[in-house]
Amino acid sequence: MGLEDLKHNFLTGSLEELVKWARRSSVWPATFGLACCAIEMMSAGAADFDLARFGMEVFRPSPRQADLMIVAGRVSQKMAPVLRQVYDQMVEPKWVISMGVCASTGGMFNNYAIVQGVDQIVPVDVYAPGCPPNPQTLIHAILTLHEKIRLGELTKRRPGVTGAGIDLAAEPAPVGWVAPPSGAVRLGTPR
Amino acid sequence: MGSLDSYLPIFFMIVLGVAFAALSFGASKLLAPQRPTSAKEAPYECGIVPTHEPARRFPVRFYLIAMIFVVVDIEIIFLFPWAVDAQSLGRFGLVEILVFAVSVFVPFVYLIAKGALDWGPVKRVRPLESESVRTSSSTVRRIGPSSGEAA
Amino acid sequence: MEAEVQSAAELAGWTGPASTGAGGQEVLHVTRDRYLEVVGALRDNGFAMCSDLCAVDYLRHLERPLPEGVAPERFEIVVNLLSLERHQRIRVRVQVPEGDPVVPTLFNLYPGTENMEREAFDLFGVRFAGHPDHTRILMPEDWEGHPLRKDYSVGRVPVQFKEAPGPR
Amino acid sequence: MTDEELTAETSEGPQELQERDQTTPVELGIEEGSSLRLPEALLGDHGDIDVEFGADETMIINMGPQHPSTHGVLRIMLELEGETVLRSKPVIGYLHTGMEKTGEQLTYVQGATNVTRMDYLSPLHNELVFSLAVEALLGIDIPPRATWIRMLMAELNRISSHTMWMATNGLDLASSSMMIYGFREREMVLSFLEKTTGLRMNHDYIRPGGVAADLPDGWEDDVMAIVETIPGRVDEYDELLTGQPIFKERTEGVGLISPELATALSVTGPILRASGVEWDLRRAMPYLAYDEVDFDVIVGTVGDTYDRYAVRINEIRESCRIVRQCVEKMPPGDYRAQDKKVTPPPRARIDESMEALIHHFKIFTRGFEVPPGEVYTAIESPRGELGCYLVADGSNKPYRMHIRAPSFANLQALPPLLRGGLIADAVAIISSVDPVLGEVDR
Repeated sequence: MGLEDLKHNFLTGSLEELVKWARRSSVWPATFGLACCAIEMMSAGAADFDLARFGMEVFRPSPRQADLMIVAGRVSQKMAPVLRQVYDQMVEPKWVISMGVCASTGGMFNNYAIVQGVDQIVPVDVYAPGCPPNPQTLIHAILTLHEKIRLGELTKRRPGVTGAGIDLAAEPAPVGWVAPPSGAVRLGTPR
Repeated sequence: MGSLDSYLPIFFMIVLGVAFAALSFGASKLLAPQRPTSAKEAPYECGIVPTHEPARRFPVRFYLIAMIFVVVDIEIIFLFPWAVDAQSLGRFGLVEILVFAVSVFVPFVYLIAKGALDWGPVKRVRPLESESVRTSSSTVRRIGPSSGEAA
Repeated sequence: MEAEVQSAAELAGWTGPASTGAGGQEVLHVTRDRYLEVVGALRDNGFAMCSDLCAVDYLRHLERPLPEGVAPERFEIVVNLLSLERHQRIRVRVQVPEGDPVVPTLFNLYPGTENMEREAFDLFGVRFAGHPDHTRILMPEDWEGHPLRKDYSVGRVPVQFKEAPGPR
Repeated sequence: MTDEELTAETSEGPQELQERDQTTPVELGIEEGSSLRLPEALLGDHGDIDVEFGADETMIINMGPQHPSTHGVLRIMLELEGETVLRSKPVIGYLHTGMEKTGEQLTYVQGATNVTRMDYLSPLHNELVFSLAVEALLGIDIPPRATWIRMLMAELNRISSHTMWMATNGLDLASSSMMIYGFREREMVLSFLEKTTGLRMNHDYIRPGGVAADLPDGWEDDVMAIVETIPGRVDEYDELLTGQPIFKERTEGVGLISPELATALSVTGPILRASGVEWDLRRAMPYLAYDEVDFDVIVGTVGDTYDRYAVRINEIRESCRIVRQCVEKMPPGDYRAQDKKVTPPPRARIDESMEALIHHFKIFTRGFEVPPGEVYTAIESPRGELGCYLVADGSNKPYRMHIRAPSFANLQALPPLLRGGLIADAVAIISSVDPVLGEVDR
């Protein structure tokens, strides 16, 4: 019954802007550090690159208090269900940054052990390239996500009027990039 | 009305408190998307779906700690009214509150003496009690190239 | 430091084939039945730490350089022992036939090998008789097959590029 | 997705810690012994932990893969009686990347890129051990300048790895200012590594046959700048942590390990040295040019978490001493072996001579062939003995490349260390073992 169900009109416009501004300027990441990218994520969080400038200074370990899951590192077959479970336990609105090529497409490990791209498990909003992406690249990805939240719309649009960005009702499909296979399936270990 | 307006600040404090609480709950109910799923209700165990639900029987020490807390907490609540007009109560008030505080403090000391609070690790080994001041350079020895066995 | 470094073979009383790997390291090629006895003897003679235990699948490289008198088998267990006093390393290699890939466990001599043996079982399928906790360690529990075997495919996902004209 | 399927997804069955009543008496005996996973022969002091507990009195809980203080995706199943840890079992494999299988698909020239992603806190050490193994098999020797450059970079990597450990250890023991200081120092070292190798991590700088590129000119003052400021900063950490009563209360007497137990569990590195065993591969079995450099091996006395902290903080100072001597004694000359078969020709000569172009092309596509044989080389990484067992079958790809990861063995010492401590001590002990899950799961 929240704001999402109201029809978009002039009254909800400014309230929407306020809510989107509030959401994007205090996105708290969940510590989901897996491999080498996690070290770069920590360096981004530390003093030199300082994610706190973007309202993300605290990495919440529990998914209940996190809005953004940065998948930092290679996702192994054994880790896939755990990743999906943590994603499910995160509270809406939630976003996913797939940090590094191993998370985005399996990277250099095209073998039996690595899930070739985390978008097979969770819908991904922003892909950060690099192996590991240095902190500037990660901050660029975070700013892209902020941009995406700013352009996205909150209230329902009349069918046909598709504002750029995410429609929270459906699984968020990224804009412009090749959309990942929709309906992220629950990945058990392959038979 | 004279005596009533001295209660005005307290009244505003209550109104402000309730308003703030109502605003935050209302805003989150209104603005946050409500999509409850079974996973969100499940207990969070570091990403693992727990196979067996958490143990029902908690060790008794947890309750002990809770009881000690309740006793000391009530003592603080009694201090509030005394603190409001401590000036007018004067010396008599002071002695009275001291007696009350001592009467709560004595059982607390007894509890500590009985070891209710220190249920620390059983296997904690207290090494070298004598040389208690260990620094990062005193607790290590250095083996230079000469004294070491030449390979 | 004692003057001459006895060769590990005499320490272990092993008279069978021995060779020296690259870098001048001593290697004993032990048969499966005398495996525990030799490693035990080495352990009593100062080889206090077993630094590494790994398995190798020689399916596609059977005719490898082996001293005479050693029948090359498909699997091979390589144990690296280390003596802290003598600063000496020794490698014990045991041939394990493909038919019954079973080797006695070193757990009672070197408890450090417990996880290493579980990994060798998990990735190669070599069983360790008498191991206290004989389960997989790296792969998910319901994983079929042993990935590091040479006949196990790499599991590459063919990479499709939009314009790539198909596999050449 | 019914609940059973949901549970089945993340449960690892027999790999997990079983309930008390489902554990066989033998297994329980091993686990109940004062140190887990140890046969009776090596049982140390039993500690006064009463062992008979009813089935439902204890609670088995997951300190799981996604946990702020398990340094990556390590999952430890703890059996608790209130706050005291009775039994524990690390469940690993959540970062298994099949690197040893990938290693068999890459040529020797490309092998370093795969190996360097195992221990991502000291990537240069992985490349070093792989390159030493390949060179031992090839039988080539590299020019002295390459050896000294390798030693300089490896020690700088040790400094960055230990400052990273100081940071995360401080954060685990609730001193977040230590986290900020630690990363500030690490950035200094990383900026020099980026300047030399081109990348902050996963450098692929140390390759079989020498190093990828010479040191940038003016590198002496960069390195001297690092080596002059870091000891001063380490004294700051000393002041911040060593005398602090809270830090001492959290670490003194916690996670004790005896030298025999450490050796039996094949634990190496700062944990082994902290327990009193003088074993540092740089001193005992010197590789590169460590015998021409004088430094102290730091050995602890008690063997608890406080000693491991003291060993690591002093090792940073020793590494600074080694780096200082590397700067003084850096020999001139070429930075990689001039053997045409193994190392590519310098970039400039490619435009001039056709033969150089052919060699360059051949090395970077087919790589070089290594004669059949097997070798085990080991170096002292910040976490312990990092070994590489390489089997070559004469082709241009390694037949079998097994990396002996120090953290894999050190993790086995966790159950005996955790036993009898509080959960808060478990956090301190896991951080003092300093596991890097990239190299544990490979």
